[in-house]
This record gives sequence, C-alpha cells and structure tokens, in this order.
Amino acid sequence: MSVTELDFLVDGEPRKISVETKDKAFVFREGGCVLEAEVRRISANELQFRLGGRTLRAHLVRDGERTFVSVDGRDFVVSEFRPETGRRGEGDEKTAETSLRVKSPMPGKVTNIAVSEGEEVRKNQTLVIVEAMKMENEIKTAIDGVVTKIHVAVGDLVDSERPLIEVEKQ
Amino acid sequence: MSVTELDFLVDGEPRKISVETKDKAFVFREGGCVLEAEVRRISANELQFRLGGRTLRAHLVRDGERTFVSVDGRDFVVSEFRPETGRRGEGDEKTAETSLRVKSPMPGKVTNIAVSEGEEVRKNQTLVIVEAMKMENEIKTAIDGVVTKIHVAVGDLVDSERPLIEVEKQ
Amino acid sequence: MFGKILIANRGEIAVRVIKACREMGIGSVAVYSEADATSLHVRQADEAVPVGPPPAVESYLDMERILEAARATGAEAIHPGYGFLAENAAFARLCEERGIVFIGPNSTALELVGDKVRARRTMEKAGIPTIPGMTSVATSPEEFRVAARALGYPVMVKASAGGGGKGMRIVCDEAGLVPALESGKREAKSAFGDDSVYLEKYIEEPRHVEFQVLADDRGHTIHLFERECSIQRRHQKILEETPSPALDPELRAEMGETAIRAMRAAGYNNAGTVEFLLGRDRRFYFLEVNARLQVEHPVTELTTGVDLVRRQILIASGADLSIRQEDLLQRGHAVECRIYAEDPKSNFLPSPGRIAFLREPKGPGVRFDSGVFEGFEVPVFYDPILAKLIVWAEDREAACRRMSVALGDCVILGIHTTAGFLRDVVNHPEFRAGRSTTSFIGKYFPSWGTEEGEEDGRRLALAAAAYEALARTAGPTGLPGRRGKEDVATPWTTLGRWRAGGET
Amino acid sequence: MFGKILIANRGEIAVRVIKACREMGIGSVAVYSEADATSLHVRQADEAVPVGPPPAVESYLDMERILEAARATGAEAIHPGYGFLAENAAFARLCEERGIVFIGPNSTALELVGDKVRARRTMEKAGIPTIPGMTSVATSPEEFRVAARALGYPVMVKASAGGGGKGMRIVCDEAGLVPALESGKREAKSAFGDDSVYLEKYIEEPRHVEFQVLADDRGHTIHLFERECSIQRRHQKILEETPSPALDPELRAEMGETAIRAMRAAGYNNAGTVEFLLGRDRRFYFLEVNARLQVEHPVTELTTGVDLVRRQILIASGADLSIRQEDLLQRGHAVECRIYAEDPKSNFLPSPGRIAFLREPKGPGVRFDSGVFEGFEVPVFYDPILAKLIVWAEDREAACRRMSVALGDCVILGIHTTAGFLRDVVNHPEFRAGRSTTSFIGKYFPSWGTEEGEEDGRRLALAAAAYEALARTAGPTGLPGRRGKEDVATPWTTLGRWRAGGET
Repeated sequence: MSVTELDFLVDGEPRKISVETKDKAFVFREGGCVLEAEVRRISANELQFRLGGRTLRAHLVRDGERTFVSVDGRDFVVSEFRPETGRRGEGDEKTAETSLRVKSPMPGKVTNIAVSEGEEVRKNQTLVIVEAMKMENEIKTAIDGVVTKIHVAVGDLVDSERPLIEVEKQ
Repeated sequence: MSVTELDFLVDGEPRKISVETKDKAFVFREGGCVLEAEVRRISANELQFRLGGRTLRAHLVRDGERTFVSVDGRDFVVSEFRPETGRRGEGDEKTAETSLRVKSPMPGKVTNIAVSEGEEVRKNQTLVIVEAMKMENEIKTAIDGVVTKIHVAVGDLVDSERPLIEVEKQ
Repeated sequence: MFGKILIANRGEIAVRVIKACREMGIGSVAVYSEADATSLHVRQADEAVPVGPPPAVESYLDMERILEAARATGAEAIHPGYGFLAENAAFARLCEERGIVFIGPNSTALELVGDKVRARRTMEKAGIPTIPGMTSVATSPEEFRVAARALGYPVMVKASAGGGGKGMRIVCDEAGLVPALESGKREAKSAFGDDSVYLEKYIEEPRHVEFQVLADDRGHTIHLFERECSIQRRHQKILEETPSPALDPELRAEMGETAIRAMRAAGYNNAGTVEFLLGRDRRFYFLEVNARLQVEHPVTELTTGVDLVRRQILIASGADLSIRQEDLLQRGHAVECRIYAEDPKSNFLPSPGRIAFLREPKGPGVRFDSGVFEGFEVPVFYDPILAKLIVWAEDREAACRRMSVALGDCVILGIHTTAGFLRDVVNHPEFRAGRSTTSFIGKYFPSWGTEEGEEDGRRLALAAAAYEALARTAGPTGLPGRRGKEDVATPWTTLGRWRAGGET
Repeated sequence: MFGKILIANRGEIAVRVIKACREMGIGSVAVYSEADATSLHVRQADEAVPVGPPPAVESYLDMERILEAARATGAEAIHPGYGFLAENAAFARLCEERGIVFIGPNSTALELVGDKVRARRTMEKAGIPTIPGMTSVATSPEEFRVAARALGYPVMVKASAGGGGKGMRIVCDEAGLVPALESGKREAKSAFGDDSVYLEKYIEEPRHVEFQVLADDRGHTIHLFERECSIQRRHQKILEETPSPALDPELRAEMGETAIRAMRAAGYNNAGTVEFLLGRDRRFYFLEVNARLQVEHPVTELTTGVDLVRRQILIASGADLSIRQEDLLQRGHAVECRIYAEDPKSNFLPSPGRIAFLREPKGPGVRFDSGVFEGFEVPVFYDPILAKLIVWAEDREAACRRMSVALGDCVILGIHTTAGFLRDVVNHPEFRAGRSTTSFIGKYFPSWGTEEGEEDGRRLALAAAAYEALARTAGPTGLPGRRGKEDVATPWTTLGRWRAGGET
C-alpha cells in the first residue's frame, strides 16, 4: 500500500491528487474529496471506473505534453505540473500585473487590428479581430493600459501560442 | 525513369514484377502482362489505383514478414521472396517426394488421431482430425506410405506451422 | 443516368454524396482547396481535383475553377451540397449554359426564392400565410393603434431601416403601444439615422418547423413531412428532430399541403425545404425556402425511408418521382445532433486543430455522417461542422435515450466539440417533454460547463490522468499498467464515490 | 424494469444486447472465458465476470457458473443471445427456480419446440402443414407404391434410422420407385444396420422462409413478416433478406397467420421464429421453431421498425406487447451478410488469428453488428462469426448495390473472411433476379477463388505490394512514399489496364 502524490494542470488550473491502492481498488484524494473506485483498462485509450455501483468511462490521448481526457461527454486538458517552476497553462500572460501579452483563444486569421502602437486602451476594449471557421472573434484587453507592441498584421494566420499584442499598465 | 525488379510470394506462389515510373503513372509488368496506373496513397493502409477510367482500392497491412492485401473484397498474402534461398510458402513439406510432414491448414485442437506409428496409409486417408471454430477438419495424407512419427496428442492445440505427423514413402 | 458527378463541396456532405454516387454506380469527382488535400472527401472520391488556395472564395466558391474541374474530368453533373454554391442562382445558370446538370432547382426558381422580398410577395399572392405586418407607412399613434388592433396583440415594433434587433420592441397590450413606439423610434434614429418604424405580429416563443419537399421536372410535388428545428444557438440549428412534438395529423397535413403550394408557386423542382414559424396558437407563417439539401435531411430519410440524395440525383437525371404522397408515412422518431468544432465551455469559440483520437458512435439505429478522421487537422477556414450524429428509434423517448448514449460514445479528443453540451440538451427535462422553442437554449443553457457535473467530470479526468501517469511510471509490471488476469478477473464491487471530506 | 441484465454469450450478439441495455438504462454484466478476456463484449459491458476455461462446455455452457455470476453481480435477468444456452430448456427451468428471469420463452414451450417429434405432432394437431410422409411401416413394394401415389411424385426414400443423407433417394415417377427402394435399403443397412425406409414428399429446390414472431405473457401474438434464408452453405445460412422475393401479399398473410397459430399451439412467449420450407408450387411446410433471437433478426428490425432485443427485454419484464398486427408493415428492403472467419478460397476452412487491420463499413442504411476490433485475436474455440453486415434501402436492387459497396468497404486483414465471397453472391445475376433456393450456392458457387477476377485481383495485390516496397526503400523523399502536393494535385488520367503481352 503506497501513496503517490501528483501535480497536474486541469484546464490550466493546478490540482494536486494522491493515489493509493487498496485491495483491488484505487483511492484518489484531492483536497477534501475522496474517490474510491475500481479501474479497468479497456484499451490504450479507454479506462472504466466502477464506483458506487455506477460505471463511468474515460477516454484519454496524450498529445505532446498534454493529455486530452473525455469523461461522460465532457473534455478536459490535463498536463503534468511542476509547482517549483510554476509553469502555468495557456491564455494571456501577465507579468506582475503590470503588462499583458494578448493571445488568441484559438487559431485563426487576423481580419482587423482595431488599435495602433502607443494607443491608450480601456479594459474590455477590442484590440484585434480573429476569424476562424466563419466566425469573427473580438480579442479584448483585460486591463487598462497602452499598446506597446503589435506582433501581427491583417491577414496573418495565428495560433493560440503566439502573442498578438502587448499592453502595458501606465 | 528507372525500372525496379521485385520478387514476391503471392499466396505462396513466386511472382516476379517490374515497376517503372512514367510521368505520373506507374507501369507494372509481370510476365506478359502490363498494368499502367496512377497510384494515390490514401492513408498508411490504403492505395488507390486509377486505370482505364476505373478506380480500384487496395488495403494493405504488414504483419511481420507478410503483407496482407485486400483488393475488391479479395484477400491475398504477399511476402518478399529471395529466389536464391528458395524459401517456399506454407503447407505440407515434401523432401524429394519421398516423405511428407503433414501440417494443419489452420490453428485448432486435435480431437482424434486416426493412425499409429508404423501404420501403412494410402493417399487421401485421414490421419488426424483438427477442430477449429466448431468445425471438424480431416487432415489427410497426400501420398501412400508409412507413418514414421506422430508429433501430437489428442487435446493438443496446434497452429499451421508445426508438423502433426510424418509419412514416408516405402 | 450520369456516368460521373462532381461534388462541389467538402466535409461530411461531400462524403455523403460520394457514397450515394458509389451505390448508384456513378463515378465521383471531389474538389479540394489546398487546406483540404488530405480531407476525407478527397480520400473517398474516385478522382480529386485541386481548385485553389484555402479561402473558400478562391476555391470552393470559384465558379470557373469548379466548372473547369468538371470539364477536365468529364463530369456531367455537379452536386453542390449545402452552403458554398448551393443556392447561387448565377452558378446554376452557368451550369445550364455550359451543359452541365446542376443537381438542384432550376436557376429561375433559385433566383426567386433567394430574394426574400420577391419570395414573400409570391407566397402572399399564392395565399400562403406570412407573418402579418403593416404594409403602409403610418405616422399618427391612431394609425398604429388601428393597425395593432387589426394584427392582434402582442405586436412588435420594428425599424423600417432595421436589422440586428435595433429598434425592436414587443407590445403586449394597447397601453404599452405609444411608449414602445417612442422608444423604438429613438433607438432606430440613433442606430440607422431613420426613425420610421412599423408593426408586425409578434409570434411568442415560436417553433421553427420546416417541411421537406421533392418535385420532379414534370411538376409532381410531394412533401416528406416536417422537421422540428427549434433548438438553435445564435440562430443556428444545432439539433433537429422529426416528427415535431408540436404537430398533430391535421396541422401536419395542412402545413404539408401549404409547403407543396409554396413550391409550386415558385416553380420549384428537385429537393427543397419550406421553413415556417409556428406560434403557440398553432398558426404558422412562411419564412423562406431553403433551396438545397439541408444539413438535417437524414432525420427525414430515417423516418420516411426515402433516400433524399438518391432522389436528388434521379430527379436531376430526368427521372420521374415515383413516390405518391399517399404512400408516405412517418415511422418512429429521428433526432440529429450537429457535432461542431467549438468549445461550449468558452462561449462556443471555434476549435480547429488536430483530432488526436476519434471514436465514432455506432450501433443499431445510429448513423454518423462524418467528414473527419483520426489524425485529421480541422482547418480554420470553413464551417465548424465535423459530423452529424443521427439516431432513429421506435418513439421519441427511445430516440432521446439512444442519442444520449451515442453522444457519450462519440469521443473526439484534441479539439473541443459540442457533443457533451448536446448531450445535456437532449437530457434536459424540458426537451424531453417536447417543449422546444427557438428560445430554449438562451433560456435553459445561458452558459455551460459551470454546473455540478462539470466539477465531477474534472475530478474523474484528474483521477484518470493520475492512473495513467502511474501506469507509465510503473511500467509493464506495475499494477495499473498491466491488464493481467487478476485485473480483468475482478468483477467490479460497489464502492464509495466522491465524498466531501470523506475518510475511507 | 430490470436494473441489471447478465448476457450469457459473447461476440456480436453480446455486444448487441449490451447496447440495448445501455439505451434502456439497464446495467449490463458480461461473462467471458479465459480466451475472451479482451473481447469486445467484455470491453463494452458495465461489469465482466470470468466463467472458466476456453472450451465452451467449461464456461459459456456451464449453467452453474453463469448463474453464480448473475447472483454475485445482482443481475435480475439473463439474456442468452443465440447458441450456447439459448434453447436449453433445463437452463431456462434453472433460472425460473432461482428467481432469475430468462429472457426467452418459458421452459415448457422451450422443451416442446426443442423436441422435433413432439413439435411436429403438436403442429399437425393444430392443423399446421408439415412435410407429408408415411406414418406407418411398409414392407411390400405395393404398399410403398400406394403411399407414393398418395403423396404425389416426386417423393423421397429416407432411412428410418437415418441422418446425414444416407439411404436418401429421390424418386420422380413410379418406374423409379422399386430400384430406389432397393438401393436405399442397401445403403441404410450398411450405414445403420437397419434397412427400414419410408417415403416423404420431396420438395424440389425449396426456399427456406421463416417468420419472426413476438408474443407477450398474456398471449398477444404477432408476426413481423418473413425472412428469406435460402442462401445456405453446408445447411448454414450465410445471407438473409426481407421481404422474400418469393412471397406475394396473400401468401405472406397466410404464412404469417400460420406462424402465429404454430406459436400459440406451443404456448410460446417472447421472441421466436417459425421456419418453413416453401416449394416451387407455393405450398409451405412447418420445419421447426427457433426458440431464440436469430442471428438474422436485424433485417426484420430495419424493415418493420421494431427493435427486437428491446421488445424481448420489455416482454420478459412483464410488459404488454403494445404493437397490433395491423400496425405493422414492411418498408423497403434489408439484406444481411454474415462475415465469418473462414477462407472461401480453401473450402471455407476456419481462419482464426489476429485481425491486423479492420475498416468497418458505414454510411446511410448500413449497419455493422460486430464482435471484433483491430488487434483482436479471433479464438479457435467458438463459432467463426465475426460480424454481420446489414443494409437497408428503398428497394431490393438498391439494397443489393448498397450491400455490394459495403462489402467492398469491409476490410479485415490478417485472417480470411467470407466478405469477398458474399460480394460475388450478391452480385450474381441469379441472386439479383431473386431466384434463391437452398441449392443456390452448390449450383452457382461450387468453388470460389479460381475465376478471372481472382487473377486480376492477385495482380493488383502484387502491384500494391511492389508500390509499398518501393515506398519503403525510397524513404521520405522518394516519389511513391511521399504524398506531396504533386501527388494529390494530379487528377487521375485515363490510362490502360492489364493487357496480355502489351507494350506501353
């Protein structure tokens, strides 16, 4: 009977879980919650959890650092997390709450840049429009500040990693 | 424009084929036959041949030495063949037409052994019965002779590689 | 019959049409943009022709390139699918001029039904009910009052220059009329620089009910009953079913006959759909004609037993429509869910990317019309539709249960999809009760991914990831990694479940 | 309704029943032998219990182990599928004694229809036609001559002790009677040590037509029309369809009513099938009752719209059968092909082994009830059935075309299957003309894999292997290995085909 502690990011949120084997079951503990279940490996991509008389299925696939998990029709992205390095998930990066590197929430094509470098912007003001799958998505700033850098041009294809624009608090 | 010659065993029969690229098409030659086709790779396991206005699909999978190929609902087993070593396909092995190592044509379970060592047998006489998938299969001798060795016992699981019985011509 | 058909589309609908061609012994030609070179429709067609760069306007919408592809391959007909060039009268005309059969309505009918104002006028002349509204300009409150009384409350104030909901006001009784007119005018003025408004009958919590029609070139026109398409998000259908829980045989017959009359008035041939708005008072109003094969056509196929794509091709080849109206009947119940590459937890943001794992739902009564495969990179350039999941069962309840199971079996990992969201929609008690209206999603699903089920799921995902991490480190001899005899030999035993603060 | 059902079977039928359970909100318990620990039915069930070593007699046929698994998991009912314990009256009785519901007929009816002699007697008493034969022992040629005249030629000489065709002689006219009796007696004597023979009416080129019946516990009995199962190999059905091309509405109604009367006479409940032999003269004769869900049940489901497994479970749970005979109708046409792990090129030798690649057929109107998956090792211990491919279409011709395409799309590599053989059967002109009799396969397919198509296929397989070998050696930069832009950008152009002695 050994206990293993693991750190993960689930949809970008750090979560700590402990796993313990107990007879043929597993006991998962997270915060104040306890899950005791038998786990059955169905295939490389499917696990079955038997708990409380119910059978739940989880599908998983590893893609690089991330593991995509689907449970009962809901999808989650899980990745291993090293608390010491403090690596965070996706999304806009803030540094000490004074500046913002704005990213696109999904891959797409820049169809409009609504601001210019040096321009003052207010929280929730639209900075860039990214079109993907015939839908226009307004990318806004989460802080008041000044546009210090525009990394993209109209027509550029962007992904969700590359910063579009940098905004700095005044 | 290069020509490559290749030797294969198709369902155990040695066949020699030459391949030549010609513009965007391939010219396959075998014996007196010529096949000129464009080949499109659909996926790791599927090829499309366009020839004479028709589209034909071939599915392939490599499993060890053998490649299983399906064309239009027909299945074939193809393996590379080195004519110099003279390796033949599956089936009963004959040595200089004087003796026979009888094999089962498919995996199964020995349910009856109809002969004993030293017994004289006639061509087409049943030697062993192998049951597979609820079907009884009579394994017969292809030559007249004497049973020199019985390698299996009733209840044994056999595959199509292992000899069941040896018969020697008198 | 045609020897070869070009399919001027991509994704699941192109795959659907290619399949129909193969079963009819007709050669199929796919066209594809540079972004689609490895797409499923390219894989499945007998021939495939590139037609340009990723943006649709330079490829799938480029009429000359499409026609050139047809010419080069010797295709005698073009099936446009839905979207892209499907309802483009100019394209239908070009095809006619070049001697290529356009598998759809004739260009004259397409032009007529494509112009909403002309279509509405044609329908009114033919006695088809449209949403009642003022037809002359009014200025005095008294004129509006008279008009409102004639329409019957509730009525809606709408900006003449309007669009996008600006200037719109709902008025429930006469007392509310003047204040609504005034505020509506102010908003219209500021939005459009024009304060003229008019009144239209307000249809409360309407249903969107449409009728499938088939008409051959000799004018034989039949309807194949209704599809209930009220479950919408941002005015986009996301779930369709048939029969509609709102219709009884009388209303169904009346609406069906009206749909046939509408199509006859438009001089329509081949497959098309008449859309109606259905009020709570069971009155219905013509909205528009969808002059194409609809995304949701499979629910009609499964309940009527008529293969619509096959019929489209037969009609286009000049064959008579051999089905008589009285031979048709609806059997059982069918539901369709549209699986989109969107993230329902993040306001349905598009979610293109690589499908790292795909498990398709299957089984008796389950149909999965898909345009994707495992390993496919869903491009950013086109509609987010990945696949359609359609189920048929003996009755509505059984169909909903089957859909719920099938949605759970539909596993697409690597990108986000709407499958889980749709599962909650199908399992919602209001939906199960058949009370679907166009405001259903806004009312019951203002957001998703914040309920209790979400946190339960997240914890199980975490547990699954932990189990996998252990399996990896433990290797082939560790307990979770191996699926040895001991593991499978254990019947599940009933244990606890997540408990707050629990100790085992 | 039951909370949990144990499925006492394996393979595709276990998977089918598990699916039905899930859709009805019922928990499912799989049982498996040691050879089946990784089988599909084990993967899909909510729980799985091992019941012994590979041989069926020590696992799937071990009643006590099965019942113990039900007890241990709390299953309230057992679905036996087909084969194994499905028609075992002793097992049905054991279930009844232990308070577990057997999803099938009551044990008394099961016993009756399982005993061919008793069943035949019961049917004769109920006025159901059986194949006419002599009922008393005859010795003199004159007695036989009188009997033969009464039966009407052709007649068949059969050994009383008989079986396996030994002693059987067909007699076309009176001149042939005495010589046939003599040679029949000689053969019977040497085969069974008993030379007594009798005469039976000989049915020439008969069809095998069966009727599906459902009956609830209150005696409400309906039939769900026929299945034409004449295409057989070694007396095993390999392809089934409905409607039968041989029936017209009158004959269908008469046979259907007879089937209901037969089941009533047997005191039958739940799902069952009455098998008939149908002569060229349109006379039909009771053969036997199949007291279980049939392998070929899906063709009935697809044409009648009734979910037979769901109905079995509902009836077993005590529910009334709500369907009235007059509500049922056959729509369209359905065909089923049984995909066996057999090598049609080598006299249908069993072909167990690892499925190295699997591509399942899919699409509108295509159903694939499968018990296997890619990577699965098909065991040697059980029936060779891997999956059933069932298609539905608007009419027989469309269904046959759809089946042909679907069989081509059904790719199973690593073992041999009957898919390609069945495709040739479906495409045979005699089959297309609807002329299927029980002698069809023997007559038109005495062997397979030696025709022209075989050599064409072998050459293309060789070419494909050569292309692959080049791709491997050429590596990522070689022409055939890469699927670069150039490759996909090329529309196919029309070239030659295999030509004897040709130079290009």
